[in-house]
Amino acid sequence: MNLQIQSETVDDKTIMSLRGDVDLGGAPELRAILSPILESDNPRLLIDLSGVNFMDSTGVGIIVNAFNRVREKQGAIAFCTPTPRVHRVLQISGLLTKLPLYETREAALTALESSFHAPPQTSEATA
Amino acid sequence: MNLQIQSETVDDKTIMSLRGDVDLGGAPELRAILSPILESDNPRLLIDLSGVNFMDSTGVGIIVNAFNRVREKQGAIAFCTPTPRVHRVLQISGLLTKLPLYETREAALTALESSFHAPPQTSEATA
Amino acid sequence: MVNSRTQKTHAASLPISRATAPKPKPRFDGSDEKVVIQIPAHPRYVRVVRLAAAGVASGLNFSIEDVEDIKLAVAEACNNAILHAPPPKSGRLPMVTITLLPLADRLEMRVEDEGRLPSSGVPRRKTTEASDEGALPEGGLGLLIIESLMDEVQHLTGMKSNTTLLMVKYLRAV
Amino acid sequence: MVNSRTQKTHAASLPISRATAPKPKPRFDGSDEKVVIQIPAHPRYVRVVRLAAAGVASGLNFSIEDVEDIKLAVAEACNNAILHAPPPKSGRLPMVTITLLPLADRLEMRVEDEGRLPSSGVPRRKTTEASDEGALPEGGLGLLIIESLMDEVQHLTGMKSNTTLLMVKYLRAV
Ligand SMILES: Nc1ncnc2c1ncn2[C@@H]1O[C@H](COP(=O)(O)OP(=O)(O)O)[C@@H](O)[C@H]1O
Ligand SMILES: Nc1ncnc2c1ncn2[C@@H]1O[C@H](COP(=O)(O)OP(=O)(O)O)[C@@H](O)[C@H]1O
Repeated sequence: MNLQIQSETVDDKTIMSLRGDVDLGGAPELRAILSPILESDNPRLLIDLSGVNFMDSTGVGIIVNAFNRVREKQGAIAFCTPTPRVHRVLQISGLLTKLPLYETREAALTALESSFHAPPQTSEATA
Repeated sequence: MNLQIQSETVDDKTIMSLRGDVDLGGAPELRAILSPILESDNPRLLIDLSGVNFMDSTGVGIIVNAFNRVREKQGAIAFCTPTPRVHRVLQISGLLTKLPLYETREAALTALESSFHAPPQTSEATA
Repeated sequence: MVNSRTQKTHAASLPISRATAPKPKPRFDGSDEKVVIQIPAHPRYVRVVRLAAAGVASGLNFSIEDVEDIKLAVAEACNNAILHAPPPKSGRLPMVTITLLPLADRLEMRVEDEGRLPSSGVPRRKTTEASDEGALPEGGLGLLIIESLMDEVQHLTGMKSNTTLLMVKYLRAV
Repeated sequence: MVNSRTQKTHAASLPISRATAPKPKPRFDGSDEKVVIQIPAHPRYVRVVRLAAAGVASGLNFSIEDVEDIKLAVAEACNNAILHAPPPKSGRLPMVTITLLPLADRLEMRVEDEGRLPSSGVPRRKTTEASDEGALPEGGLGLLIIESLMDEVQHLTGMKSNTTLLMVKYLRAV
């Protein structure tokens, strides 16, 4: 299924839900929708991955890019509810423990509230 | 999904459930499993189509052949719970009103009990 | 509703309803994007074609029902190509070639085998009526189904000893 | 469990572990059945290849997880082929050719494009470690993923100006 992106703003946070294929074909649209958020002053972003049935390295690259840019801007970012396929590709990419990824949307929102940038779990010691 | 055939005998009836693709590839197996039933003296057969996600003209041909042979033998045959795709291919083939096809397994079993061969709905007038 | 669809059926012998005269390869001009699939002439590969055709058709935004119809039509065409393919040469199955051409307003599909059509033409069934004895006809359904599902259907027999079935399905105006 | 799988990774530069020396086309002997798919070098056709590969792989009785891994690997290979394909010639996209060879104990997949590998070889990423500034690396993941998922991976560069990636996935003994 082609990538479908749904975006809503709650208080100061953007909650973006991805559905379908997060792949090379969907990349331009996803980058375009992320771009103004990532360029904003204090980006606070939750990306819900529960509808993603396929993600390739292009999709992983976009997620990592969003993480890096939000970090630069001292914003906050979290990802939630990965499907087994997303879990797998992040794991293979060695990113499972490096990204702020949460099992539930609630946990991700809580993390987003309590940090001005969401540190990756494993970097807490070095933060 | 490759064709999966499950068959059980209840009293004097054979209840056969088909799952997956009823197509050219699955035809030899289905014909082989049907053959002894259709050669028996007084075949009483229910074919449950609820698990069929694809049926092509080969599958339709096998169903029609079973119907014809049971009819010759004065047996009884019924089909039940067609998926939308099975419904569509039978309709296109002009067979929807000519085969003893029932919405529920119960209705098909009742029809099977009450007839020694299941007449197609439209041939009742000429029977 | 579905009865009205079957009225769109065109006889396989009718020329395609286009301004230009139908030629063996009327529409595959070079600028178009096509997907070509080659499978060994064996039933186990028909599903691969069905899946690929579904991918191309859903990319064109056909409805889910239309995508299913397209899968069935291409499967029937592959079945015929496989059933009428020449025997294996030195243990190697002949190939069936499927070309999928997604266009702005339609999907064109070609299924080409290495066999020949009967010189008498394609023997056709015109009916699914029961015989006098009440038996229903069991075969000859493949082309009937293809013609019910597709908007245009045509057999192309080239100079090479092969048979191509051309099928066209239009996107419905919304 | 999944960590143990990634240990199966082979470097792309390693020769395939076979008795005979690896040659550009080591395994496609004539008696084998192969499925060939050609797509225009455009991202919208990768899904068609994924679906077709899933059809061939599930026909070989790979597990559902393995089928998903095979889809991802072939998609990554197609992505690279598309990204590194030469520019369109007279408005026509170059083609990418995918060959799927189902064998008794394995699936072989080849993805061939009309582009060239960098003469310096493939620049590779060996790590997903964060930089000193804490930023995570964003690119160079494609081949890493392919090598994690497939049992054997090899770049073949033929005499023609094209690049072929050969990937092999074995069925697990049950
Ligand atoms: N690709 C083909 N090559 C040669 N003959 C074909 C081909 N497709 C169809 N035919 C001919 O058309 C007849 C009708 O085909 P079809 O409607 O699919 O019914 P059937 O169930 O008999 O195959 C076939 O029996 C065959 O003689
Ligand atoms: N089919 C190909 N043709 C030419 N170069 C390729 C091909 N596949 C990979 N490469 C080279 O290998 C590099 C690494 O590829 P990959 O691991 O997929 O990462 P990336 O995300 O940078 O594409 C690419 O940047 C490119 O230089």
